[in-house]
Amino acid sequence: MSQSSPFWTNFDQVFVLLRHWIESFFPLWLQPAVGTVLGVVAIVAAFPGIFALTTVLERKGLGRMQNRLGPNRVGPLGILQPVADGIKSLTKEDIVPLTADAAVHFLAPVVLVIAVFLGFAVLPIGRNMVLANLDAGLLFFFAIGASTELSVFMAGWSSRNKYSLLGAMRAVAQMISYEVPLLLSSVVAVMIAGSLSTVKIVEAQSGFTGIFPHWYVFTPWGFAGFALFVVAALAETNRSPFDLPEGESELVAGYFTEYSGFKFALFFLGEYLGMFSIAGFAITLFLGGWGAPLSILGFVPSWAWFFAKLFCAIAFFIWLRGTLPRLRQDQLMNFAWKFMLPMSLLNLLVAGAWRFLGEGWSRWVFGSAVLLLAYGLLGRVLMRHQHLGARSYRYAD
Amino acid sequence: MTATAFKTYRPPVMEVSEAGDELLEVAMGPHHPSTHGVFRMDVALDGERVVKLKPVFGYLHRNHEKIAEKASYLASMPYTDRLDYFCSLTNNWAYALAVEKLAGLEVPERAEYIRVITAELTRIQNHASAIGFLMQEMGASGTPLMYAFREREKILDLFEELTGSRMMCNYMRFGGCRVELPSGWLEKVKTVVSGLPHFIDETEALLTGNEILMARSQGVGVLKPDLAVNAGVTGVMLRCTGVNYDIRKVDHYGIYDRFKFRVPLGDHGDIYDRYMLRVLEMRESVEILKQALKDIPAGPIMDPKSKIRGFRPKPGEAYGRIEAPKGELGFYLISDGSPNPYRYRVRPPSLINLTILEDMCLGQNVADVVLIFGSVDIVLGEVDR
Amino acid sequence: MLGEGILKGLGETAKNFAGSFVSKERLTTVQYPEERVAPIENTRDFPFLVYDGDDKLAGLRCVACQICEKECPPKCIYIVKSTDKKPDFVGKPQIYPARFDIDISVCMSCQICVEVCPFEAIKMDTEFELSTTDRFGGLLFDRDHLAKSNEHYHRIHPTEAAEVDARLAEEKAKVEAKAKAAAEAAAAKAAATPVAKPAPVKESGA
Amino acid sequence: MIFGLSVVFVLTSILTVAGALAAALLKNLVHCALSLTVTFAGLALLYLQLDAQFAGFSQILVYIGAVAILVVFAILLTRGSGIPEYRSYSSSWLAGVAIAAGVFALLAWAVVTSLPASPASAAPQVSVQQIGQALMSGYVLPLEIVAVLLTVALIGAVIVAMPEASKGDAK
Repeated sequence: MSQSSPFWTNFDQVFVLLRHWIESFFPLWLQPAVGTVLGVVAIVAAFPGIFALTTVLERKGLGRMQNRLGPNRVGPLGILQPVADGIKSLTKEDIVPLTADAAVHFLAPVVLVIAVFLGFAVLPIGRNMVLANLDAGLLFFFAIGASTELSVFMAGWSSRNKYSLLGAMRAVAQMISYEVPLLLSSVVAVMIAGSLSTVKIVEAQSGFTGIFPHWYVFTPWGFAGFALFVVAALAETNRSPFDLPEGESELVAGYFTEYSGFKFALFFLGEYLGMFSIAGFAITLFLGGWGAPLSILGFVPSWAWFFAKLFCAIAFFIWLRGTLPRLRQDQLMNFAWKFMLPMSLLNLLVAGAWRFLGEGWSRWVFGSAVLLLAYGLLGRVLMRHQHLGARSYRYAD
Repeated sequence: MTATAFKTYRPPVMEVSEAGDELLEVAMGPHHPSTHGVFRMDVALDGERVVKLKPVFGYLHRNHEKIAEKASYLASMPYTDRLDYFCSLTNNWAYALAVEKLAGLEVPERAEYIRVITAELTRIQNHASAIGFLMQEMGASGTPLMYAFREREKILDLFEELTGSRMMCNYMRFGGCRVELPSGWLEKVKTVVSGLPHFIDETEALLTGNEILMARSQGVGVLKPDLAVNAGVTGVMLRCTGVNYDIRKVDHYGIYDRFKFRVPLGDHGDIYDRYMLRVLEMRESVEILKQALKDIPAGPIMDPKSKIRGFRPKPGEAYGRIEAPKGELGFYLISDGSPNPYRYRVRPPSLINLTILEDMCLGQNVADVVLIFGSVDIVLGEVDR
Repeated sequence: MLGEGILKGLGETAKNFAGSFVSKERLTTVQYPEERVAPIENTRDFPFLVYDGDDKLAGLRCVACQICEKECPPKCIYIVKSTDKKPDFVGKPQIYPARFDIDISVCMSCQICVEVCPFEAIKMDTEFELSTTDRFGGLLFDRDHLAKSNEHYHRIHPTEAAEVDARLAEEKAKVEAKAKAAAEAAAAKAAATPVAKPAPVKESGA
Repeated sequence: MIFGLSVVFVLTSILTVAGALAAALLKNLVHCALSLTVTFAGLALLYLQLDAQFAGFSQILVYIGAVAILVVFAILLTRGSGIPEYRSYSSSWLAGVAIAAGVFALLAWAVVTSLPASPASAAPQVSVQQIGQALMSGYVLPLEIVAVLLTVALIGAVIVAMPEASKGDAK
């Protein structure tokens, strides 16, 4: 550990020390409870803050990509735009349709936000800065992630509106079919790290050879797993090429058509927090969690690296949203079952082979050869099967 | 409907399909975010697939043709801007062409060149916007649309400098053009035209190879050549099915014979072909513009014989048509010698291209209905008149 | 390879994103109220009546011939002729409009009225910030609100105004030359006939 | 500590029982399905209290994540989501109660007799690693059989849905 001097470790552990300092004021038997409450308060404050920032960054980023400025009227450079949006969503009338099923209509956003916040419990934000160091942390995250579909269904069904019902059915079908590749692509990291606990997975990637870190993404199966995980994450949180459920051009606003005011803002919050938590897990599993990208940069605190990577992930999400058109429902399903699933199964095979082939270049060649071959073949078969491809055009004589 | 009765309200179901399961009737529009203006489609869905589609339009009917019968020939000219409000200059040209045929006026050389230059500029900005709107429906959150609008703004500024207004140009007169080119205008056109190939390359790089675009548009909303010809479809929609019919080559109107340009043809007749053909036509228009700008002569811009007021063409009828960006735009006029036409009929390419919307949408996915409708590239001002 | 086109597209947006910080070409936003685009000379918004000199009514070029009222496609001009006459720019007494209203909520700024006006009396303005809270009276401009000086015309449409002034000056010169010729002829005739009985007047030049 | 049980345990068990009762008694089918999900959540909490983390999380993943959605989809696809018109109490409710009491008595007897004489020793600390080892060593046969069973069920479902799909394309 290059940063041996106490200052760097203190700076790195500043939040942990802060927590211990506050805990010291309380009687001994109360301290663990206070510790967790502080952790929860930190998470509930930090991530919605990032959500507010992301809404501005998203609109400004999309604007910049489209040769125009993003919002810049509210506050300097438009920074206070989320405050304006927040006040707007709070003061807007909360209309509940007459035929809607009031109880379920109200519960849907609540369940969504609770489920998403629970997902942050096992996310390692910095060196020994994780709210609950569970032995099966990853399994907990996927279990909680699976329950968000229920809230989407509740929203769609309870509004008794055929658009939102269609939107909800689509969203649930999409989330279920992308859950499988999401889990399988993360199993790869678990196999090599040997544990389901997120903290152990990050520690397994913390070593350096020369100045390059041992991140899983720099191995053939790691890169394939990361790519599959990110694509499945996009579909899981209904983002960019897969944002079908709220495809404005077809079904008005998908499952949250009948929501307005603060409930709509809750859905919005739920979607973004889902995006952060799944991006956080992509970072934990493949990008070395809070590890520094280069050994010489070790002095920078661990939580700073985590949030830097998180913002890079957010920028990537925005970048995709600004560029790619949307996939249709059946193509989306085909892509999940006919491309993502076989690739992730194959990735498991390659990871297994990686572990048993032992050190040396042979496993690198084998891994990357198999994956590239599969990617090329599957890609061509998928495109050929639906006879898609570039076309040449003739001119009238 | 009392509140309690309303509670047991079930959405209206049109009828039961042969398979026995209920059809879900969805009305898309007239305020649907993707329709180009006010247009409604009553779509009956069997699950996700379209079983029946009834287009309903007329929300923007302004009685243009009846008003034209009561107004002088000149008074209808500004109203032609409002037909296809994306391409006002080609509308003007079509109307002027019809009246010139009716009254037997000759258009001086320079005016002919100005007409070709303004028409081709209009074609480029229309195709760019059409592609932009199509991508917007596909969900690309406006990026291609914003690039298209960036170029369109440059072209509209040129129109504003020439005619005084960006979209409502009212520039052509019977027998020539209204205003001489302002000094330095041709240089500005040259700079804009030289920037266009870069824009087209940028759009192609962003979209042509995009696998998602291919997946969403290849093989979707296919139009057969025979159906297209029988339905009277014209323009890009017709050429996508492989039928070689471009009025600039067929009718030889204006001075298009002097320019060397090619007419791209598609083979599949689906949405991807319509997108690609619009891109290729933009490239051809750039070629035409380069040639026209190179050898535009000096000289008068108005036929001396044409009169502004008290214009009374001799009795008779005439049909003038041009290759507007949306298809064959024609004006059929009957004159009875009085200052206002006896009959004034517009052949709207948007409306006629729209008649086969149902045939293209049957069996397709509901998400594709919006795309197919967008790929036809219609403007409601022209459909409803 | 699957995904190749998508990567190329991503590269394109990245280029635009980076470009927007660097080149003006990639950032086309004009912050409207603070920044304004340079006014384009030929722009036309709503018509206005031109008057020479500084008195709105005396210098008004319009002679209430109502051609524009007849030719206006949406019929948004309303003219009431005056009973008395006032001298126009050449000195000939002409009728002037007692009332000249344009309902700019109906007007579509098609400038047909400018085209058909034989007296260069009505031109197109470039003023577009005309939104008012009053829905009816606010958008019905009367003669005084419409009348603007020739200098204003020169400011907004310099080249066109110059041509118009040239044409008017030349017309004025022609009329004065004719008047001078008529005056000389009359003077010569008066000088020639005081001796003999005034023959029946059969002037050809009048 | 309410009559010998921890507060948290009492709360979760009340939650679970309430969810189960609601699932049985509510009129609207979708409400029943949602209250069933509450029961699953209650069960998961009970597992977690007994320090069976793996069991708790897989309960959430499998039941709340998949089975609940399955139940809800089934209700929707069979058009059962409307408000039923008929009375929900069938006439022969007496027989129902009797059968329920009998089943309850049987279960209660089984639970009571299986209680160990002395209070249970500390629950063995089982890590996910050991579960994995056990699955792959001792119980590999049942695991494979279950895997085959699931695949067969999957393929069966696809085949059952196939005629409907193929006829649709035939149009």
